[in-house]
Formats: sequence, C-alpha cells, structure tokens
Amino acid sequence: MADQQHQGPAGSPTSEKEKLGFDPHDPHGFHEGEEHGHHILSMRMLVVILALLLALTGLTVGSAQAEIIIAEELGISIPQWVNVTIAMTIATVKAILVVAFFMQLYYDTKLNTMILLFCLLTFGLFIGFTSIDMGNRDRIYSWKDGQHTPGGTGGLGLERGAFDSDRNPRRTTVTGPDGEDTGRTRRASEEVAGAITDYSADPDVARTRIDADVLERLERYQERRRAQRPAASPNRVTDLSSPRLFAPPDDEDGDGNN
Amino acid sequence: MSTIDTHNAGQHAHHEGSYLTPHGGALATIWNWATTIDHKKIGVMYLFAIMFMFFLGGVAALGVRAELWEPTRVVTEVVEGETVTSYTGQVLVNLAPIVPGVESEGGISAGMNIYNRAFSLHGIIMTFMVIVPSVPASLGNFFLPLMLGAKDVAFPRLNLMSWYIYVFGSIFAVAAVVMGGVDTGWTFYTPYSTMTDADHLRVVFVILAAFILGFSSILTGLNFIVTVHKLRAPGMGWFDMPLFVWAMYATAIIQVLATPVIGITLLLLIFERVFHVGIFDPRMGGDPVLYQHFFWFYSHPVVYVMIIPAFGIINEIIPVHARKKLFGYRAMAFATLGIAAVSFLVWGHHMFTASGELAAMIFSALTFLVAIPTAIKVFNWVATLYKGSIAFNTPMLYALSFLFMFTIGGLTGLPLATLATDLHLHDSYFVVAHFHYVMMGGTIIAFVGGIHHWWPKMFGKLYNERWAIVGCVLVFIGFNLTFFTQFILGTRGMPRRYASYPDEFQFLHQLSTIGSWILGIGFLIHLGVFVHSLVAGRKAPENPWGGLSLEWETESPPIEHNFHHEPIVKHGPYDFDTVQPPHTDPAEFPMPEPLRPGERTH
Amino acid sequence: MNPFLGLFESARAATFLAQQGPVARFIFGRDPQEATYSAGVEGLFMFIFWISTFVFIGLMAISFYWAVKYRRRPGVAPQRSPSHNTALEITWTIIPSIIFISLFFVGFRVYAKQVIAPSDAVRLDLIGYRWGWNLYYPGGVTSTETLPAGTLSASSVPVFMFPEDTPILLEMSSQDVIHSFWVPDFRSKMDLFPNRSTSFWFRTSTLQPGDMDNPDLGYPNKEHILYCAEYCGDQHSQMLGLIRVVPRDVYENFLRNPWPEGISLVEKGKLLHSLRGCNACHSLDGSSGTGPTWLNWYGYEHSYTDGSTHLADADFTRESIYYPGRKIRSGYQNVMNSYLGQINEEEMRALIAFMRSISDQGGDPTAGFPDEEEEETGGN
Amino acid sequence: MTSIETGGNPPQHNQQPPALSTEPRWKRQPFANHWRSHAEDFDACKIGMWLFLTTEVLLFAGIFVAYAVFRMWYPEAFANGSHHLDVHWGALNTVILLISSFTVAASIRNAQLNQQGLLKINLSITLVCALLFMIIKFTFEYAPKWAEGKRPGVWFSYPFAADPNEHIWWSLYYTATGIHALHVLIGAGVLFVVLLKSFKGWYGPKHYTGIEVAGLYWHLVDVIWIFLFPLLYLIH
Repeated sequence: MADQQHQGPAGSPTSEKEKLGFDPHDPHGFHEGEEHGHHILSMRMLVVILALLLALTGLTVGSAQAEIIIAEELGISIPQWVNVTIAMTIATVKAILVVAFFMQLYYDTKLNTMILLFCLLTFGLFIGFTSIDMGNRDRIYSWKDGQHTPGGTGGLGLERGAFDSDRNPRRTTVTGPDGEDTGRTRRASEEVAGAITDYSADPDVARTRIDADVLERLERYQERRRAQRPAASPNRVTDLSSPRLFAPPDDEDGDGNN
Repeated sequence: MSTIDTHNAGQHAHHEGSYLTPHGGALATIWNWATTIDHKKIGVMYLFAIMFMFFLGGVAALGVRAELWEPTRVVTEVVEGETVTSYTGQVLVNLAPIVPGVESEGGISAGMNIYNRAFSLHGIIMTFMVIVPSVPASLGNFFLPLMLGAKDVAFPRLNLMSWYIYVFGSIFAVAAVVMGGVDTGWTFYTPYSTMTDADHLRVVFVILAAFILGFSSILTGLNFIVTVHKLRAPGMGWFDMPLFVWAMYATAIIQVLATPVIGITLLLLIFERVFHVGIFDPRMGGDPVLYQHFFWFYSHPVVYVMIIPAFGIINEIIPVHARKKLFGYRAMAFATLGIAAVSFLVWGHHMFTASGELAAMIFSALTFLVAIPTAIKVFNWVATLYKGSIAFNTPMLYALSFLFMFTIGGLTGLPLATLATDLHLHDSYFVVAHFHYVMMGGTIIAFVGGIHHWWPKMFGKLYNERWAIVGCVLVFIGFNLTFFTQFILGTRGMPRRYASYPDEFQFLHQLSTIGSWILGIGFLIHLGVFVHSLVAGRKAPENPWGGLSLEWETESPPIEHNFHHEPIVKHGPYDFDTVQPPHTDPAEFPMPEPLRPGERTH
Repeated sequence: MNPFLGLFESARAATFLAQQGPVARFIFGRDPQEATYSAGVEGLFMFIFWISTFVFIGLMAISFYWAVKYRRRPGVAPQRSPSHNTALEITWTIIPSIIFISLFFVGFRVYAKQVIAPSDAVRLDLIGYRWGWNLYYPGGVTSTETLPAGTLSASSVPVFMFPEDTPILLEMSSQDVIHSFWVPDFRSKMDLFPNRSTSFWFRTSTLQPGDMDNPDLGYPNKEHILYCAEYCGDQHSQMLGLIRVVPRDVYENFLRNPWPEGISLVEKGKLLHSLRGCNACHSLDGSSGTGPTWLNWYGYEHSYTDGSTHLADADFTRESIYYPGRKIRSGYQNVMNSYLGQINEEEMRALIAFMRSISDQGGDPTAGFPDEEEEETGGN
Repeated sequence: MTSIETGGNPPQHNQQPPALSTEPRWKRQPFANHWRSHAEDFDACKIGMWLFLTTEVLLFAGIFVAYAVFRMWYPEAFANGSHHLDVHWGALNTVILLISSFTVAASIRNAQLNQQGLLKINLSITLVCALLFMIIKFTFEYAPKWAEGKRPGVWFSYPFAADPNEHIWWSLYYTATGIHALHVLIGAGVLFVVLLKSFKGWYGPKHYTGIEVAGLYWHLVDVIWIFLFPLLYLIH
C-alpha cells in the first residue's frame, strides 16, 4: 500500500492525460520526457572527476609558483593579468566540474541550471556596476581637474568649448596702476585673482598673501594633486595621519601601533 | 463551477471544518496556532504582526510630524546680566527623561537626537518590518496556495520558520527601541552608523534585526518560487495564473536574489562596529561609497519587493470589482517580470550626488527603463475600467486611490531619474514625498485595499462597508494633505531628516502635520471596522464580489485543506465575460450577452 | 554635431518656456540663480512637470469618467469589450519610451554643465564637519561673520562671501561623516566625503542696484541659503550657511581685512566659537552638550576618563583642541575631531582669550599670553 | 483511488501502519500531504535547495565585490598580504575539501544503491575532512598570523607592513575565510545529523532527499573555497 502510493498514480497515465487534456501529475508539462533527479553516478565517473580536480589544484598552485620562480630566477616579470586569468580560469573549470557532476546539475532539471545562471547574472551585475563606478571615478577628471588654480587665475587652462559654460565671457578692460588703458581685456574671474595678487605686496596683510607667481603656484598645485592621487583612483584622498577613533585596548596613543 | 468532481463521495466522509475552528481549549488553540504549518494561519499571524508593527511605525511617524509642527527656535535673553539660551518649538524633547542614552540637559541636541531616533525608528520599522513582508508574507502566504489550487506552500515548515524568524528579528528591533532606539536612519550610512552611539549595542541590535529579517524574507521568497513552479492546479498553465501570483513570483525572485546582499552588508557593518575591520571606514582606507553600493544593491530591488505585490493586488481588485477581463494580461505579466529584472540595474540612482559621473550616466539611463513597464501597467488598469461594471465599494475605492497616488508617485520619479533635476531634488522632501506616494500611497493603500477585498474570505465575516468607506476617504485626504505639501517643500529647498527648518517652510509643514492626523484617524477607523467585523460581523458568503480565481471557490473561511477536491482549472482568472463566478447568483452578477457567431472580443 | 541636436534645441526651447510663469515660481519659490545651469535644471523640471501633469490629468479624467459612466447598476450586465489591443499597447509603450530617452539625454546634458566647471573658475576649498562648514579663501582666510543666533532657526549660520559674476569651484571634502552641499537657489547639490574630494561649481550673479537681500548692508548683495542635505547627526538641521554675493570691492576688502575693524581678541574668540562649530558641542551657559561647557573651564582642574585630573591651562587647551583624543573628560565620549592645521596660532590665542573671559579663574584675558602666570593662578 | 485524486496522501496515511514498522525507515518515509508524489517532493526540495544556494553565493558575492574593489585600489597591499599566506596549507585545505566533496557525492550513490555500510563510512570521512579543514585553518593559519599581529582592521599591528592599507587585506582575509569556515561548520553539523539519521536507516534508494540536500550545501562550500583559494593565496 505504502509503496504503491509512493510510486505515484495507479492506472494508465496516458489514458488520464487523454481524458483530461493534460497530465494530472504534471499539469503544465514541466517534466515531459524528462527523467531527472535520480541519476546514479558511476564510481568511475566520481573518481575521474576527483582526479581531475586534484590535478587542476596542482596545476594552479604550480603555475603560481612557476611565475614566482620565473620572476625571481630569470628576472622576467609576467603581467598580472596572466596570473589572474590562469588562476581564475582553472578555478572556474574546477567549479564547473563540481557543480555539474558532484552536484549533478548536468543530470538535473533545466530549472536548477536556470536558477544558477540567474544567480551568476546577479553576481555579475553587482560586481560589474560597482566596479564601473569605483574604478572609473576619474574618467572625466581631465575635464574637471588640472586647469583650476587656487584663488582663480583664469585663462591659463586649456579652453574647452563643449562643456565650458563661459563661451562668451564678460571681458573688462584692464587698466594700469594709474588708471590708464592698457589695451588688454581680461575675464571676470581674472580680476579677482589680480586683485589678490596685488595684496601680496602689502606687508600688513601677509596672512592673505598668495604667491605672485601664478605659474609657479599652478605647478605646485598640480604636483600636489598628482602626489595625492594614487595610480588607480585619482580622486581619493586617504588621510592616514588622522588619529583613529577606535584604538585597540592596548593601544595607548591611538595611532594603531602598540 | 469548473471543478470536475471525479471523487467517490465516500472518500470525503470526514467533515473538514474551517481553518479557524478552535482545537480544544484556549491553551490547545494557542499551541495549535504556534506550531501550525498551515499557510493560512501563518498568513493571519503575519497579518496581525505586521499590523502591530505598522502601528508602532505610525506612532513614530506622528511623532516626527509633531516635531515638525514648529521649527526649533533659539531664544537668547539676558537674565541678571548673564546670557541664557533656550529653545522653543521642540516637542519630542519632552520624551528625554524616558529615552535612555539622551542627555536631558543636552541643550538643542537632545530634542533633535530624539527626533532622529523617531524618524530612524519609523524608517526601519516601516521598511524592514512592515512594507517588505506586508503583502507577500500575509496576503501572499494566505492566497498564493489558494489561487494555485494547492493545499499548502511547498515547504510548510520552512514557512513557519520564516514567521518565527520574523518575530525573532522584530524582537531584536523592539529591544533596541526599548534600549533607546538608534539615530542611524534606516539606510545605516557609514561612517555615521559606525560612529554614532559608539559604546552601545543598540545599533548592533537593530542591524542584527534587519539581518535576521532578511532570512525571513528569503525563506518566504524561496517557498513561493517552488510553490508556483510545482504546485499549480491541474490545467493551470503559466498564463492561467492570476496576476497576483505573477506578482508574488516576481517578488520572490527579487527577494531570493537581492536579500543575501543586504545580509553580507549588514554583517560587514556589524563587524565594522564591533571589530572595526575598516572595510567601510574611511579612516582606515575603507569607503562609504562602497557601502552605498552594497546597501542599494539590495535596497533598490527591495523597493520593487514592496511595490510589485501591490500591483498584484490591484490586478485582482480592479477586474473583480469592475467585472471586466483585465486589459492586456500578458503585457501585465511580462511587465511584472520586466520590472523585477530591471530592478537590479538601477540602484546607482540613489548615489547621483555621490560623484561617479560615468556610473551616474549609466544608472540614469537604466532607471528610465523601469518607467516603461510601470507606465504600461497604469495604462492597462485604466483601460480595464472601460465598459466594466464598476462597484464603488471599499476595495475598489482603494484601487482607484492607488491609481491616483501611484501615478503621482511614478511620475514624480521622472525628475528623480533625470540626472540634472535629481541633483536638486536628491535628499530633499521631494524624495520623501515621492517614496511615500509609492510606498504608502502605493503599497500600503493596495495592502489595505487587499485586506478589505479578501477579508470576507480570510475570516468569513463581512465588515461595515459604510465605515470602511469613511476610513478610505479619510486616508485618501489625509495622505494627500500630508505628502503633497512635501513635494513643494522639497522643490523649494527643504532637506530631509531636518528636525528644524527656516520659518518660510512652516506653513506647509503644518499642513502636512494636520494631514498626518487625518491619516491616523482614517487608519484607526479601519482598525475599528476590522475589530467590529471579527466580533460582530455578518457571515460572509463564499464569493461576495463575484471573483473568478480559485480562492473564491472554496468556503469562507477556507477549510483546513483549502479545497474539498483538488480544483481543475478550465478558464482564466479574469474571464468575467464568459464564466459565471462560482457561488454567485446570475441575477446579482449577470453575464454579458453570449458571443454572436463569428464575433471575437479579443 | 549629433542626431540629437535638434532634440536638444527643441527641448531647450520647451524648457525655457516651461520655466516661465507663476506655476514655476509657486513650485520653486525663489528665482533660480542666474548661473549657467540653475535655470536649465528648473526648466527641465518644469518640462517634466507639464508632461506629467498632462498625462496625470488625462489618465485621471478618463478613469473618473469611465468609473462613473460604467458604474454598477443592479441586474445590469456589463457590456462586451476587448481585453487587449496590440496596436494600442504598442503605442503606449513606444511613446513613453521616446519621452524617457529624450529626458535622459536632456538631463545628462544639463548634468554635464552641473559637474564640469569652466576652466577659469575661482577654486576654493570647502570642508564640512559636524555641524558646520569651513570655506578657505586664498591665503587661508576663512569666514568671520555669523548671523545672529536664531536666524533661520539655527544657532549659528556662517556667512560666506563670494564676488559677483564669477564662476566659483568648490573643492569639497568632509572631516567626519558624509555631508551634502545644497544651495536650493542654485538647483544643485553634491556630497562631501571624508575620503575623497568632490567638487561643486556655480556662477554668482551680476548684482543689480536693486539686489538688497540684506538691506542693512550698504552695498548690493544677494543671499542664498546653504543646507547640508545628507543626514549627519543631531544638529543636521543646524548645518546651514549663508552664501552672500557681494560686489568685487567688498570681496577684495574682505580678503584684505577679514576681521571687523577694531575687534578684540575675546570677541574674535567668541566669533570663532560659532564659526568653527565649537558651539555645536560646547555651550557657554554651563549646560552640557556633546562636549563639556566652556563656562568656567579655563583655570579649573577637571577629571578625565583615565582617572587623572588636569588643570585647564593654555597649553592643555591647545593640546585638547589639536589632539582631542589624548584626554577625554569623564562623562563624555571621544568624538571630537582634531583641529590641527585648521586653527592657526592667532585664532588659538583668540579662543583661549575667550575661554579665559568666561571663567572665574581666567584672570585678565586681555593680558597677553602669560602661561606661567596662569599656572600660578590655577595652582592657587 | 482514481488518479485524479492527486492531492497527496490524505493525513491519515502519514502515520505508519504498525504492521510495516519493521521495514527500514526509507521505505516507509511519507511525503508531505500537499505533494502528489515522492518524486515531486524530492524535486521541490532540490529546487528549494538550489534557490538557497543562490542566496549563499550572493552572500559571498558581497565579499568578492569588496575584494575586487579594494584590490583595484590597493594592489600593493593585496600583493604584500597575499605573500604572508602559506600556499601549502591553502592547497592542503583545497585537497581536503575536494576529497570531502567526493565522499559526499559517493555517499549519495551509496544511498541510491542501498549500500548502507559504505554510506556511513563516506559520511564519516567527510566529517573527518571538515574537522581537518578547521584544525588546519585555526592552528596553522589563524593562530600564528594573529600572534604576529596580522589582524583585521584596527587590530592590525604587524610592524613590517609595507603598505598603509594592509589591514584592509587582513580584514577581507579574515572575513572571507571566517564566513567560509562558519559555512564549513554549518555544513558539517548538517552532515552530522545526516550521519546520525543514516544509522537509523533513513536513507535508501527511494528516499535520500536529506543527504542530497546536505550534499548540495557541502559542495557549495567547496565551490566557494575553490574560488577563495586562488584569490587569497595565489594571485600576487
């Protein structure tokens, strides 16, 4: 009785199906013509897969070691992407072997494969878009940086048509020290900078003094920017000099070292 | 109606009572409910737990609105030669003596700190404990198997476990509230969330609560996916499913794929707070923007976990109460799946102001993709009304309010998806109003409408239609008064999460606060209607609205195993023009004239 | 230039028309700053607004009309009606898609203007902290003026002066948590991060003689309120600022002589107390906030979390401001940021003089800087 | 009973008929009454488990994303940190996990073929492998590194760090391997329950859902390690 029930329907499924117009045990034809879930892997197959996996492990360790040896003994440095590609390719192959055979996905319903693929797709979206943002924050940096000067000097940067809001800058006539016409015009913002430069000569306001030599200042500023900018992400400023809020219990001075 | 009774009558000699029939005494009944694996009982327990949490979150919201009645004004006066500074207009500061962790002598900070705790509490409870589980865990649990013609969900014990996880997580959250609450906001943005309240476990408790609730969400989603795949009644193909089921299915996919990411995010956040691992801490080389990516990778898709079930409910309410085949069934189904798919591509629009121009551009473009299926849905709902037979009862009024408010919520999403305008509107009251129009005006309104729609089926009792309509109208007025003003506040420059504001905004804030009271009264009326119905409601017929999906075939309330016989599906869920609904009187629900030979309706 | 050029031009015309009118003024309140992008943002918003309003009213009118016309009548069967119409469905998919695509392009176009400053912009550094802003003018000058307590419902609002008709580029970073620089009149904002620098630019308007937002000033000026838009803790709503656009000569004069004429060291210290955000945590009336009050701080011995007591003299005050984590007052948390590099020697002197002036043990705050003498006083 | 009455076995069938109680457990294992057959129950459990594995993969996705981003920013810190890991222990642990995966796969085969003795042996080997993995992890990897000050985040006190951001590497290392080790422990716990049940004869040709599902989980733990191993130990 129990067994009979476990084995599913009594009677002829075909006739039921014909009578009802669908298979009552598989109403939407989901499993039609599919025999799955009960595949029994042969022992030989299992051993072969294990052997492959162990061999691949050896290969990936070996290739990583070989690279170090090549780099140290022969002095040839192999680009990083080679290392990454080899290691990740081998890892992927290993994972596919485990998933397809040990986990029997190869013999399983298509739905489970779909589930795994959707999972990987989501993973891909997550890592892809996050990397796009985190790795490309400097992409428009060349437009945003490099030409501005502290205090504003104007005109020294490259003229950029497309994104320059100041297509028709308001220009004013530059007058000399005694109010005479010098025949030059300058941009609005230059005037402020010029005004500041003038003060630098005034000993009373030494605090507000900025270097008269704008070119030199521009160079120094850009140098500082370059120094601040790690190779991979130029606009990150990591200030490690500031004391840490949370020091370990035995870290008296809060600088992270005991 | 369509059930083919192939049974031998003798087989069902035993009588099956309603699932609400008590088993023995009070203790036995409580034990029976606490250990039940019946999806209906779990759904009902979820419903009441969610209503309770909604009440808690609502009280916090009223507190927030009360604080904003007046800005905090700094008054300095000279008393006996000394300058004394005092503050007026603070409301919540009166709670300082009973809120642990707040210095009642803290000057201007104390009241603002309590305000911050209030809005954080409101956000955390409403997001993680109300809206995310609201429709799937309560109505979904109850009606998904019924609509599929199944006896239960695929994994009933897992379902019970998910309920207990929900309770466990909520207890953590409530414990944190009792300990004084947190002021992180529901987004837990680092580095603020790793620095605030540094010597207290409150924040960790709340994060842990959200983490635990994630598992509840995952288990519900997993259960639903397998249920939809494996337990559809014979004859029910994919496109014979009610759209509520489609919505649950799409929701479940998002829950399964997105929730684990919030799991790891919150885990790392706990590590950050407890062990200071530095992954999100800028002082140690970590990155707050990375946290935002992690957080929104979950929390944007979860916005669709919140709203897609509401679409599902509206998809049921409108055709049934308009007695009209839903317009564009397949478009609806594909739009649901489309929204679910696109939901994973747009999280970056929460970070337009966090620099990253390339990503901003990509995410802005992708965000507009969401608008297309959403627009299709709205058009389809409106088109469904055409030549229907529209009953102005509570569920339908709620569905129409949903149409009104969700359309506003959706349209105001456009300037937020547009890069340039978002830079102005981001983190302003415009955003607050926008997501309340979607989450509250969309999800909660649909949820309440859905509860009214299915209440007779769930509890076998009718409710007082007149008072329910009064409640609905009050909710509609109160909601729009509360939140429409906030759109204008936002465009005029009111930033969100402000405990105080310049005087120019006061009038609109006061309107908004008055709206919140009306809204509160509306919900209290609904509560009264529900309690009255449970205590003294009239017995509900099997099919009070003339619905066609399978849940209307069984009794009200359903029997313990849902159906006396496994139903066999022979018609679509919305074929109102060709099928007389089960258990209905043709005089009350007359059919359109039969087709003339050669005539096609679609 | 590209196939969308025509689209841009027509959209630009549409946004220009859309931004005019009382509805835009009702929605946005003040006029947009006459910078390059502010009007564009507002126009784009109004463009979306009018499309949305049209769609919304249309949809609601149809719904309402049908809902009433086809309301249920007892015993009356509904009419037959189609349940789908491919042509209609495709139409209402395509048309919104086209609108959305164009919105994206126009939005991106304006966004590019918002994030990319002109090459001749005046570059200034802005630092956000809880709960205030420090703007560094050339030569290290910072703001020296706050609005009276209570203005804009905030305890202190620093005033930042900018010269008229000048593009300004702010290089921004944060000291502690994330903040966001939002000037609603400019219709744009940008976040400040503790570990990366972001930028925000705007063009100040050309002042007309009638621009007198603050009539007490003797010169034309325009004022814009600056808000912190990213939640940053207790006094997030107090983190305001006032951007004051002034004539160039006023600005130049400010850079030359930032402090008001004849200001005493103590008054300067008192100004710095609110300008540098000390007031967010340290009260002057004896009430305890996030940090200890300054009233009767100087010259007294206080106990610290490590069990020690220490006299608050000038040196200790200096150490507490520059290295706040070294000694934590009992009953308080280690939350203060170091002001090393932000408060220069003169400002430090002013702050100490101010603390002395509000302490019973402070002695004569105007009497120079005699540390030895102070220690004697404290020892008594 | 007609075959259209397919709503699973009615409740009363869930109780074992007393006459059959001497049969092995797997022969009289009922299926839940909302299923139509054992096969459906088994299928559903597998789909459910795959969905659960999906969530596990996406949980680890967070760590992989953090790894990718910080590696992009601090390549030096990652290269230096990676050099401090002993590739031999890592490789040994990989081999141990692969073998354990093999024995779990074999134990499913044993259950399918009713080889009760081998089933128990294979499951026991798996548990021993899990134990070995954890011992190696804690004794030879965590303990010495922790003692040398190679610790996560703020606890990092290794004096010879060449890059200021090396603590980030260690944070990720401990987080990734720690969460993975937690999964190993959970997997071992589940397999231990399976082993106990196998002594009571729960698993056989017609009923091996529990062992199949536990096995899937164990394989996933293995797959994640397959990726963690090169990322942490091999890519300099």
